[in-house]
Amino acid sequence: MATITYREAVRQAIRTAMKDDERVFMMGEDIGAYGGCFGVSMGLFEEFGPERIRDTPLSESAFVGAGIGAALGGMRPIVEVMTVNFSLLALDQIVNTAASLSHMSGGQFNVPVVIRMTTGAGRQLAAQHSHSFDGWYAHIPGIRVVAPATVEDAFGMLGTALADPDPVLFFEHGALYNSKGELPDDAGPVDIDKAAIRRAGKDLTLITYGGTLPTTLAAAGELAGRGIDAEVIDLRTLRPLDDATFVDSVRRTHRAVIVDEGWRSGSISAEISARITEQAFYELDAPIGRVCSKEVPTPYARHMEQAAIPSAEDVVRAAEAAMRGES
Amino acid sequence: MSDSVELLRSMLRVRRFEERCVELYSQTKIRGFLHVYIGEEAVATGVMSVLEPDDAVVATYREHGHGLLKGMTARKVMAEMYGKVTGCSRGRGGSMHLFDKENGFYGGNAIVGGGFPTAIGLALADKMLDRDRVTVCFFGEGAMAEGEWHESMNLAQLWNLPVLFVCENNLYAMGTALSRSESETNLAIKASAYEMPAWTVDGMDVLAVADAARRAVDAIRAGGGPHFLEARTYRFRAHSMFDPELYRDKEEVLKWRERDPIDLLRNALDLDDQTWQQMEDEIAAEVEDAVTFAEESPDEDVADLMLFVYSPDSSAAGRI
Amino acid sequence: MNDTQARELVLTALADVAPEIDTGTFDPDTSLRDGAELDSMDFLAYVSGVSEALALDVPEDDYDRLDTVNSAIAYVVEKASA
Amino acid sequence: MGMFLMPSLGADMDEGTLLEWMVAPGDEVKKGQVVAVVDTAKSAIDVEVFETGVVAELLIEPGTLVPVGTPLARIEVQGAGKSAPDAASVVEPARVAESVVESAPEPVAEPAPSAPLPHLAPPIRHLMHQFGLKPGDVRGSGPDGQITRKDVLAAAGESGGIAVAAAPVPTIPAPPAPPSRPRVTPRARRLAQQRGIDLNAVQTSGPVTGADVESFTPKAKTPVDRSAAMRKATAALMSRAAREIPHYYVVNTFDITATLEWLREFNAGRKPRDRVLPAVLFLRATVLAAQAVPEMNGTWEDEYVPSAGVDLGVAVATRTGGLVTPRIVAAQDLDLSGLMAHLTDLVKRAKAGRLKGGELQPGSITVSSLADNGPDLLYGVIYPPQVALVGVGGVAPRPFVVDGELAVRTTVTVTVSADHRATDGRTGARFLAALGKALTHPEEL
Repeated sequence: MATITYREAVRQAIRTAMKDDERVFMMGEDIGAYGGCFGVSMGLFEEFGPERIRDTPLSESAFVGAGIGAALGGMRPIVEVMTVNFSLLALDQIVNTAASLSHMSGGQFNVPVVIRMTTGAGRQLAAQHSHSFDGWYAHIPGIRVVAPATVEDAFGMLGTALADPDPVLFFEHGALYNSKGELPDDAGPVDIDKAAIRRAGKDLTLITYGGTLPTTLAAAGELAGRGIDAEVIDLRTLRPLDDATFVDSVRRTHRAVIVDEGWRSGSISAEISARITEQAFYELDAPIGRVCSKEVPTPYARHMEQAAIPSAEDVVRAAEAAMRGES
Repeated sequence: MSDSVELLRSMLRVRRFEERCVELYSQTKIRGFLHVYIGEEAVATGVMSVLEPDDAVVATYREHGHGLLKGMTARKVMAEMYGKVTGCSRGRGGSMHLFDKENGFYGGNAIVGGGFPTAIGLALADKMLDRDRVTVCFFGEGAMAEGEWHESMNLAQLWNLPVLFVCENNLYAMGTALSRSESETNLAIKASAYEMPAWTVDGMDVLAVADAARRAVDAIRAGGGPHFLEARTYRFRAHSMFDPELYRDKEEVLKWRERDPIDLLRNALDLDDQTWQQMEDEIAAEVEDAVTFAEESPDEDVADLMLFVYSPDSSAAGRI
Repeated sequence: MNDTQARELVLTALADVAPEIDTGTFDPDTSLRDGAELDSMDFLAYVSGVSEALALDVPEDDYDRLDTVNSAIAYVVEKASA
Repeated sequence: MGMFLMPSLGADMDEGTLLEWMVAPGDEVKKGQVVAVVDTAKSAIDVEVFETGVVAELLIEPGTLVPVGTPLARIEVQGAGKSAPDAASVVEPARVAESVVESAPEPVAEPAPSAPLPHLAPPIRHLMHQFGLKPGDVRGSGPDGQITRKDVLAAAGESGGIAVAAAPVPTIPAPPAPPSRPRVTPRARRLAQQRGIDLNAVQTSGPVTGADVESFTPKAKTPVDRSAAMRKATAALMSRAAREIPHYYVVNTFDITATLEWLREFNAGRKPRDRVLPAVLFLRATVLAAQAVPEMNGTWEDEYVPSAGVDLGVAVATRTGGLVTPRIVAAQDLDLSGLMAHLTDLVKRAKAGRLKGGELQPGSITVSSLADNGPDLLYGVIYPPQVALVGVGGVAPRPFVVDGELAVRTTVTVTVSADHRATDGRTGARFLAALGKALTHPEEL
């Protein structure tokens, strides 16, 4: 058992995958000589060389598309898009080629590519570098979207994603890189289909993923002190959504609050709320609450940014409202 | 049949197939958008003639000719345009999205410039796996205004990737003349800025195209890195079926028609009428057979709508 | 079967059909069908109750004898001892 | 003979206007030659012919708007060749062009919605009209683009079988906000319904939750006095009837001495619990009459809607002075004993206030009976939206003419109240006669 950071867990996962399979290689901006914008690929350039740790020019559409093409050509590429904010430049390749090719070609071409992106706000990077589009991408049929929130998932999900025959978008929230966790020495691949219950509870269900899991667990701790026993569910995968796990939980607790760093309108939290209403309407004793980022371009000033993104206090307030049967 | 006669037959086959598609479209048998290759046949025919069977091709939405020339049967292409399940993409792609894995045809793409990254990715895989294969990426001159072109040309040359860029310069990007969309209209000079060998060739002369393609492909296979080929050609019909062609005048069309690639080669070979007529009859039969096959083919079962959103063996199959 | 048992039987059958009747103050000699406003449906249910409690058939001709509490009690005592 | 049709020049082109003919009858035309100019939503486009031959006849005048697929001209195909324009010899094409001409119909008798379409047999054109489909919407899979029934259904199928016409879309002013309902959670509503708990009785500060319903113990068994609410409901219904329904009445008195005698024998062999009351005879007779005269058995919703079965509403006076009319659904399927058992159960639960939702839905005809020592005659008010009500007066010995002689017979007077919007006196009388016949012929009941 080793205590390592989330960042190291991802790095180890990449190293293990590249050692196990010749077809696996990584490309992205400044992942090689520079060691990765967030230091995830530090040391891999020296270990695997420029052919398999390929620095790319600042051409997101080209190198993401090239990753897709290489996957078609028989490789198992990992493409690092420095942050989800820059993935907007490669959206056409992801949606119109990666996600559509299998269905559109009548099943002839599948695209086994993994695209890793840092996501989320909270580090005063201002509007253009603080987006949370994980939920957006979960709108698109044909790709899988996973959001590892723990060290074990950060390590275990990458191997499973690389083995998947279809494109997998792998979101790492920037605020998690320094978080520490236990990783067993024989840790192996983990599933990317199921949500996980991170804290059992009977009064209400808190549903979240990725970077807002710590915030939600903190809120659950505070609620416990106030006599409210909250269950915390970590979605782990945003597409396909494991709605069975959170719907069963709501059947037991009859109340739900969803915590999602995306903007509320048209967000993944809206989709989760709709699925609960569709599948467990008659189990509800309160409107389904949602704690999302305020609908504003994320501001630079720290106090303003903190006011914009979901906080533990917001979650506690929403949970108490739910206990009162209000939204 | 000598190579040249084979080239003539290939061009004629594409020409007659496309003419029949125009007719079927006007009878509402084919729907959606339809972009035909009439007038430009020499480019794809010339390039394809120098490729090996497992070389890869990435094309655009004006792709029926490319698909046929890369080895797809007329039946599979026509059935796809009828939207039938026997089509090469089970009727899901239509005219702009033909695919054929066996023949290494990585599809049409309806996004202008959308195919560049796929092509250089395929070439990257070939390079990393030491595979002796060339990827050919066809595109129109309009695509050179897309960011993907600049990004892909740079990346291909930077990483010395085995890819041949073939620009089918038919002077009009839909309704926009070349001079109104490109600052530098000499496209080969434009491409050479990436330190990539770039040549211009008369796109109406199939032998010239074949010769240029041969030199480029041989160089690429020898590790010479990516090459750029600008083929100057002209589409005799509108951009698509619903285009009143207000942007060009009739005289220009007639002038280019005088250099119809099929007539040029036929006259050069001084082919006897009997061989020509036999070619016509064989092609007419093949086209009609394809139409009948498409007419009688079944539709895809609606129950299969969700099939292949994810790979059938994936744990995500059938889930949202 | 003595009077008190018979009274108990008749009043239980009556209460089952018309719970709002206060058997304590209700005049045992007034007609149930007129006084207590038992409609034919209620009266048949009351007769069935008595019949099942006695495990004896009550023919339609005897209905009149059950029309007041007292006459019903007499009828029950008579039938039970026969 | 080739038919030159209005071509489809774009995915969303349904029709086109012929602007100009570039050829005249008798002209030679070559495959691919521009023969006309057509105006479309985008602009004028040159249109070419796909066969080599001679123009036989121009069918459409310049300036006419026609749907895609409409024949514009007839072309005599030169030897029905389909090969290159300047080819000498000709090859027999897979389909013979002549067959198309024979199938062109003579001028169509019934009014065609647009110019006659040779490909559209009248039933096909009618079917397309039903689905609001234009020729351009349907892909003909038959020979020569013949549109078949399957094609129309498929095209309609694409729009889910329901014709989705691009009709102008109105903007409706928002209706006034409804009064806010008491705040009860979905779970609370479900539990209350499952446990038969009246939500009004559950008192809490905030919204009523499932937990509140689970922990709710109904107060003492004394029946909740709902007569006030019931009175309000009956008042509303009766005033609606008075407002909307023009009543007319037909009345008759029937000698039921023999029938009651028949009933005595019928009951003699049965235990009290299984005996049948006279009231059931009136129900059964009403059912038979309703089946005989269906115009009386249904509801009025701006027009008369007959009811499939006889859902018999039965007026039941509750002990607390209220009135409720639960219904017996499909009463026609019950014989006398079945009706009696059903009625007994219904009346018992009606009096205890435990009727099911379905039973309180309006029936198709109602019987209101005051037979137990009731008045001779009853003019009843119809229960909207029904169109008839059978009022049964008191059963008692009365003077009655039998074979010309005055005699004392047990009789009953039956009044039929009917809605003059739905039926006329003659129908009401026929219904009353059918009821009377059933009532006086017990063996038929």
